[in-house]
Amino acid sequence: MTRWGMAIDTDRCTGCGACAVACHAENNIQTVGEVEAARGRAMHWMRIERYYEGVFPDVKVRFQPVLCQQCGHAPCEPVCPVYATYRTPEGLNAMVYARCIGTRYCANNCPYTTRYFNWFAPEFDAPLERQLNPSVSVRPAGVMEKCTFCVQRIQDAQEVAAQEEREVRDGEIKTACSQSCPAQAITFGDLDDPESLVALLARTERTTHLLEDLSTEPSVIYLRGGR
Amino acid sequence: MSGPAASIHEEALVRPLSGFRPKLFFGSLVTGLLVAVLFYSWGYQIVNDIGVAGINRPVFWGFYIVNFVFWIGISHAGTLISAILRVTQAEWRRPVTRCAEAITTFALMIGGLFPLIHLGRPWIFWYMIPLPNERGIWPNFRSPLMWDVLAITTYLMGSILYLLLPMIPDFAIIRDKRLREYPKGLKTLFFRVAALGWRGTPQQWFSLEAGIKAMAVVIIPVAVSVHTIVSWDFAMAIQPMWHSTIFGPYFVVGAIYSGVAVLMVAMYLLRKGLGIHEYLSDKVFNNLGLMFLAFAMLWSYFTFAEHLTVWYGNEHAERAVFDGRITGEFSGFFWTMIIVNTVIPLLILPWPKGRKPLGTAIVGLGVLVGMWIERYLIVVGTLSTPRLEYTQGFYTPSWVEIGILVGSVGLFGFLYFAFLQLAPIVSLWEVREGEHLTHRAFAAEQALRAGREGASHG
Amino acid sequence: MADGRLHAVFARAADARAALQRLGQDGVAPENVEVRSSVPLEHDVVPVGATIKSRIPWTSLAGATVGGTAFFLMVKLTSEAYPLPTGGQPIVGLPPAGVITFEGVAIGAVLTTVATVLFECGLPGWLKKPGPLDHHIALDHILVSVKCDEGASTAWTAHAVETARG
Amino acid sequence: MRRRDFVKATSVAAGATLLEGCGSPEEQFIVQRVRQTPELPGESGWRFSVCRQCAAGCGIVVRVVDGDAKKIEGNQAHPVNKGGVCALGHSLLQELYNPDRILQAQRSSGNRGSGAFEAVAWDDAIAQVVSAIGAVPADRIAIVASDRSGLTGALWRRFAAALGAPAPAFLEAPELEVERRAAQLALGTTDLPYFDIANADCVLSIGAPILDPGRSQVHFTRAFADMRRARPTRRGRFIQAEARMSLTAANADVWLPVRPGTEGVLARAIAGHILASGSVPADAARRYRVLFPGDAPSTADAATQCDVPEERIVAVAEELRTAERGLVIGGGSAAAHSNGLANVAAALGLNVLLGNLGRVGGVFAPASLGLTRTVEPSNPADSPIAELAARLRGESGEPVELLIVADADPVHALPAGWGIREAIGRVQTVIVLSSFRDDTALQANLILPLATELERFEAYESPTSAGVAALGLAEAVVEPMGDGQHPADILLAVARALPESVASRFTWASYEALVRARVGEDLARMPGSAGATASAYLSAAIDRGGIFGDAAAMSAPSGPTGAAPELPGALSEGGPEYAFGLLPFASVKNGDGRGANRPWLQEHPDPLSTVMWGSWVELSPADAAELGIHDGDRVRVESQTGSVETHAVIDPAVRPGVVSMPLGHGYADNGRYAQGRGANVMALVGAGRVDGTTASAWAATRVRITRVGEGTMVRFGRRYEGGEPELIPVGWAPQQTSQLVQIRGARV
Amino acid sequence: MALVMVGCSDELPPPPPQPIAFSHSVHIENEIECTRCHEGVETQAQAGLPAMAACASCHRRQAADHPEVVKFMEQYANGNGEPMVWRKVHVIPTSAMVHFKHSPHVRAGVDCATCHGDVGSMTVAQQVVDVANMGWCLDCHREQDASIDCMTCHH
Repeated sequence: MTRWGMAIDTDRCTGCGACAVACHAENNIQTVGEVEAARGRAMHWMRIERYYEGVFPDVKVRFQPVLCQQCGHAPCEPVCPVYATYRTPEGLNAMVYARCIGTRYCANNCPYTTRYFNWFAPEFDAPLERQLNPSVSVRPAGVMEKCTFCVQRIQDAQEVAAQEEREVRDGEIKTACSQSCPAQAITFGDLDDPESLVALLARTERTTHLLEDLSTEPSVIYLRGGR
Repeated sequence: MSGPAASIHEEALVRPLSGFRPKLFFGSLVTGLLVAVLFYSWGYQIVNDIGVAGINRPVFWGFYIVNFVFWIGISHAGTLISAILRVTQAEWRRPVTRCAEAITTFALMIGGLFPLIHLGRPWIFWYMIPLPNERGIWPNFRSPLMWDVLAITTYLMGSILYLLLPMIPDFAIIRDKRLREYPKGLKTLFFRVAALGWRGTPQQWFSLEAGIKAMAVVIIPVAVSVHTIVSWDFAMAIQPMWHSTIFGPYFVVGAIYSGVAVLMVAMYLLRKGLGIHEYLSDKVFNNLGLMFLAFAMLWSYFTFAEHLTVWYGNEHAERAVFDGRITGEFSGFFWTMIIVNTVIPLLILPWPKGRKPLGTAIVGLGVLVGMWIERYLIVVGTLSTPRLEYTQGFYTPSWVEIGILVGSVGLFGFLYFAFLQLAPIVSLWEVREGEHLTHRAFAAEQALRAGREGASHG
Repeated sequence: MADGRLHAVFARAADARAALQRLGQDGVAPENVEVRSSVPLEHDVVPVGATIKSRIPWTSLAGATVGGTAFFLMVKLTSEAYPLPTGGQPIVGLPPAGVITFEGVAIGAVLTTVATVLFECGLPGWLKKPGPLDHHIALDHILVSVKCDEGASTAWTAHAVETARG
Repeated sequence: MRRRDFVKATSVAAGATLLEGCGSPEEQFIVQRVRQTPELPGESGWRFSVCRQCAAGCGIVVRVVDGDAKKIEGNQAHPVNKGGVCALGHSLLQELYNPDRILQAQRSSGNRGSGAFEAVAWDDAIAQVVSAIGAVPADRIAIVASDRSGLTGALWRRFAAALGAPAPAFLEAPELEVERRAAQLALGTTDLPYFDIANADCVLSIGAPILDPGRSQVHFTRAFADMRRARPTRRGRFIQAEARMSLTAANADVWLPVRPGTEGVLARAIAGHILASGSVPADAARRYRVLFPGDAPSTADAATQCDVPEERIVAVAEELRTAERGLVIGGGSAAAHSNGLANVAAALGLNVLLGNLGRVGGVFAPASLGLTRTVEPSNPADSPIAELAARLRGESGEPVELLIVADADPVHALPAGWGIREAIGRVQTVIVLSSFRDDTALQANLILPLATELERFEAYESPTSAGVAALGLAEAVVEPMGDGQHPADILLAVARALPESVASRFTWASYEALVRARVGEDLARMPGSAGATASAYLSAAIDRGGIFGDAAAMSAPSGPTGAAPELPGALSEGGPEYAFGLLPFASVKNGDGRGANRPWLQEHPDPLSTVMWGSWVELSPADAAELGIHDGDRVRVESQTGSVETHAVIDPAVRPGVVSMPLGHGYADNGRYAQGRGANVMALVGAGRVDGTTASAWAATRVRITRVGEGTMVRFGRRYEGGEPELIPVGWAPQQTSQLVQIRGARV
Repeated sequence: MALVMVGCSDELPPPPPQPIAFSHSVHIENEIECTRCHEGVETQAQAGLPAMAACASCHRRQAADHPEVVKFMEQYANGNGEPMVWRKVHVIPTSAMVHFKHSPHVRAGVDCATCHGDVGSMTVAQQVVDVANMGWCLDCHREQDASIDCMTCHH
């Protein structure tokens, strides 16, 4: 079996945010504009959370990239009344836009607040729409969306592997965020493949999860800093 | 010529059913305008997308769900209360049941509207209905929202039938009256149809009463389940101060509390507006006032227990929500709620003088506001303080949401005014039955006394 | 009377009871006697020989059973007929099925109860014609009407009723 | 069913009307293209290109589907970015497809500066440039260009020389001039040296904003991450001495928030401490004394001057001294005070003491392919941009009658104290090569649009940031959207139309021809060219995205060449009523303004303030409380030079007495996403220069701040409310815990 | 609402008007393989159309006087590089947010005719199967034991 997972090295991450823009470019995420952003409706499937620690001059900044944790026990899944979100056999927390009726219950129930809602239909001022990724749907108004672990890239890689009659190789699939990360802080791969880099990282003693105590069993692993 | 129990007071009950009544007309007009506001706002939202509402991230639910919970809570006014009273055979229930059950039915209809209003894509709401389809997909029965759909459908169906069933004999009474007075009137035809050809034979009465009794027994657990399930919408989510085992009973108590409150207000208005003091007497207010007091205490107890555990547990995320209520952003709301829901009722209701109609109505109005605030605190208070503090948000309702809230109140009033013109607001036959029972009891007592006297003399 | 019925109006239940007993003594078949009132009467104000009974708690229970079973099956079986991939999680667990079964029980009970009431009452019965004295019922009188087949018996029955009223 | 049908259905309340919506599925079309393309319809093609969004010149790969560019990723082989891309690089696509991009040449119609333009044919526009050049004496022409170190820059130098005009001025980050000068003094390199951060054990950065945009963010981010985590046994430490909590400081293991302008004192005191410890070889000490003959200030003195506890200075000095591979870098705001040259020289000089010149994890001499050699005229001296400003103001030199600005926005980027904005209006003819109506283009008589790097042949040699020579080389990736061309191609077209004396010096048919010719001429010097023909070598280079040198060629810098200026105290503009030192900075949001008209970047939260869609000024909680300012309020920021209004961000990591504002906001036009959004911090910066150089001392302005009223600031993250504990959801380094950590925030 | 569900899948749309009366049957009769023109079908999501240049290379000689070919060559030669715009015959509405890929279907041995009908015998390409009907897709996926995971197609 395959279980897609991601390891994020917080000691490498510098919080530059390249991943967030890469995600916008790859996944046709709409930019909502100043007015809507002021109402808290900006969408960043991948966001860099910034926390301050301490008092000046001993103040420290911590960056925490947060995306959908693709939980093994996702609180968002059971609450959807129409099965628009569910767990796929490959361990992805799927979001089916066409099925979504917009109860927004899943977003309420996400402890990581990583689900984003299309309050209005996206607008792309011409010719910006020429950039849109043809492999990803443009979501209409009233639909929930979130990080998909770049499922279109996973599928494309699996398709290429199938055409070449082989298995998908570790490192062959890179999500948009992990590809662009200047610090190479993001590693994507199959957690069920003991040989994969992400599984290797998952076994290190630096491994930790976000809000571990909720036992959501995230597929995103954070490697904490320090020596 | 008048029957033994068809007292002169019945005229006040039957009067609104015919002719032009300025008060009712004016009331319908005003509330009708508010209904227009409701549908304009909703239509505007459908055409321009859900984004015109003030909800945002992370406060994905706002006024609509607050209103939903509020109205579903209100709906516990009638069916549950009247069922409890019927099952316990409280005699003073007779003038109360009808107007309470009507509240239930209308509040449920409005409450049931809100999940639809709050959908992002309401035009495909039927994805929630288990219709066999070629897509191979099915509603997710794990979702508390699906439980809601089922529970509210059940409760609404039950409530409508529970309201209509006892109305059949009353429609028949009015039909019989009107057939003589205005045999050709349109309204007469309405009552003929509504009475379903009720004749009032002993078998019919027997079946009807048996049916009502059975439904009263069924409807009580349904009502409890409805608000429990509404509470589970929240309690099943792992959000701070939602994920609480106490939520089921807490919501049920809150629902009945707000239900009694709205009943007090409605009864006060009916008594004043229709002049039916003989039916909605001080005694009724006093008795319901006692029930009101009981629920005020129960609700306050639950509220205290809910907050005490959070405070004592001191879990960070929960504590953030708690602090927001007690001292933070929402403290104004919270303390207003405590004043109108706990302080004022507990100051006024224990005293017999406080349980006069005006007193209970004032308390009721306050509790209505307070219970709305309670739901606001639960929905918005928690959502705006998520576990990852970075994503903390805020919420300001838009005119659309306010329009829909005001409009929903208007719709309730409008339906109620319409109801007043279509059915007697106090169950005629039940009151008559009560008087018969009194007479019978009196006669039996007389006979007994007579017998004893005879015996002692003999 | 034109429709072959004779109506009598009573103000007190005791009078109506007496009239009914008289009718019974006179051998009028219970199905030819109809008692109507705007409130439920005591159980003895019925045509002599008529039996009054309801199947209600039992039909309600049956309805509840059927409703509960139906909903349980809908959840368990039908959702297995739509096997959506859920990554190994149950499509519907037992506790949610319980909640839904409960609602099914309630909905079945309510619907069958109402259906039973309507059936036992013979409702809707819009076709039955109103009688000339129906408005008395609205005034909380008790109406006893007797179906009369022949002229002779009509006169005889009228007499009987008169006597009772007297 | 669509929404409209639903509305209809609910209004009519009849099911029958619903059917209408289903009968006709929306029409869709298939386009049959005219000619064969390398990819099949709908197939993704990945093409190499070079990112020119900042001076770093990363190698990129562009996904092209049906002729449209869809996504930018990094070229793994390119030594600058090694596969990474920054936020600005991704948003290049939104420059390519920007709705407000200028696609045709524009001529000012109506008053200049009014923003009214009309389209002109491309050839007419070139003819107009030619006639404008012919109409003025050559010494009254001024040229502002970008790409100082590259081939395009060399072409501009040649162009100016051929015309007989003064040498072109190059617009770049002003502190670079200071850093180059300091590197020359302290390390003996002609250009910026290369710092091998990835292999260092302890890096002290004196203000160098290596993780912030503008330098080579992607390269240094990777180096920084590798320093920490690429080696199994050692994790490098990073110490940032900077007045502002920049993105670099935020990631540092230690942050020394020194008083602005005292960075050099810190560096000198550390040097003194290391020298006093006796562990420095005599030779290194002697070489250091060439740079700084005088005695270093004591750590106690430095502690007072820098406002940093002495023990922390000593700890840093000790850590640096004992580290196996210590490294010191300098620049950024430290270079932008009046004493900036001394600051940076003091920082770089420390490397001499640490003995890391030419060592792994140390300092290396810059590397270059040297392609510009024969393009440049014999005298490569540039006009300092400050000198050009003086000419424009009419204060020195020949007055300017024709100003040519190529791919630069000096009106926006230069300090208001230099008066360019006013002076440019007095220039008779202004010709701007730009794709957007930025602040300079708005003043133009003629705008010649540029092709983005995706639409043109591109060759760009990265400055020294990668340590090895790296020439990105790529053909056009997509069809051009409009008439725009590479600035070098425009230059060549103009030159060819000029009289023979000029035209004869520009014989290349195009920029591409020039690059191919130059590589061919120097083939023997090119890395890995043994045995290859020029055309085969070039096509192989294009197939991998460029010509990349190898690390073996890295060489050590020679060491100090002369005495650095002794450390004067930093001067700043503004009297005591201006209570705050102003530190402008480049945020990853808009960079230097290049990203301002891209929705992705406008909506991208700044990493620290999390502000979106606008500018802001960062204040410390203590200062804000004193001024009665709340987070998000509108405030007026005034200096002696100018005044702007913006929003206040209260930030617990700001040094009291210092405020900072991002660059790249406050455009008059520049497209719908940028227009009128935020305020330009350069409007506040005065005319001061860094002593010993011509660079602007942009960190030397003092400002005062007053509250204007409540405002709505657009923020992604939670605002800082002061005094509250922040819950960090997972454990980080210093706590060595995976438990939830509750930390008290700063008290206001 | 049940009406809606029944109502949609009733009739297939008529073949849309096309710029050129292209006949599949004539090309098949001349033994031109499907994949010669629809090159992407084995490796790509889209089967794709050949470039106009590819059509022209044959039709310079073949049937050069056929009125429709003349029309095509006119557009090719004098169209200023304007592409030919055809109407899609098999449309999955964008609101379904489906990403159909040809290559996995061809690899699984699904015959072209399964979805497209016997195009080889059609003079005008016409829809014979309602490809926008998800149930139809699913039936086949279930039969073939292919993925019925929603996200396989909807993402």
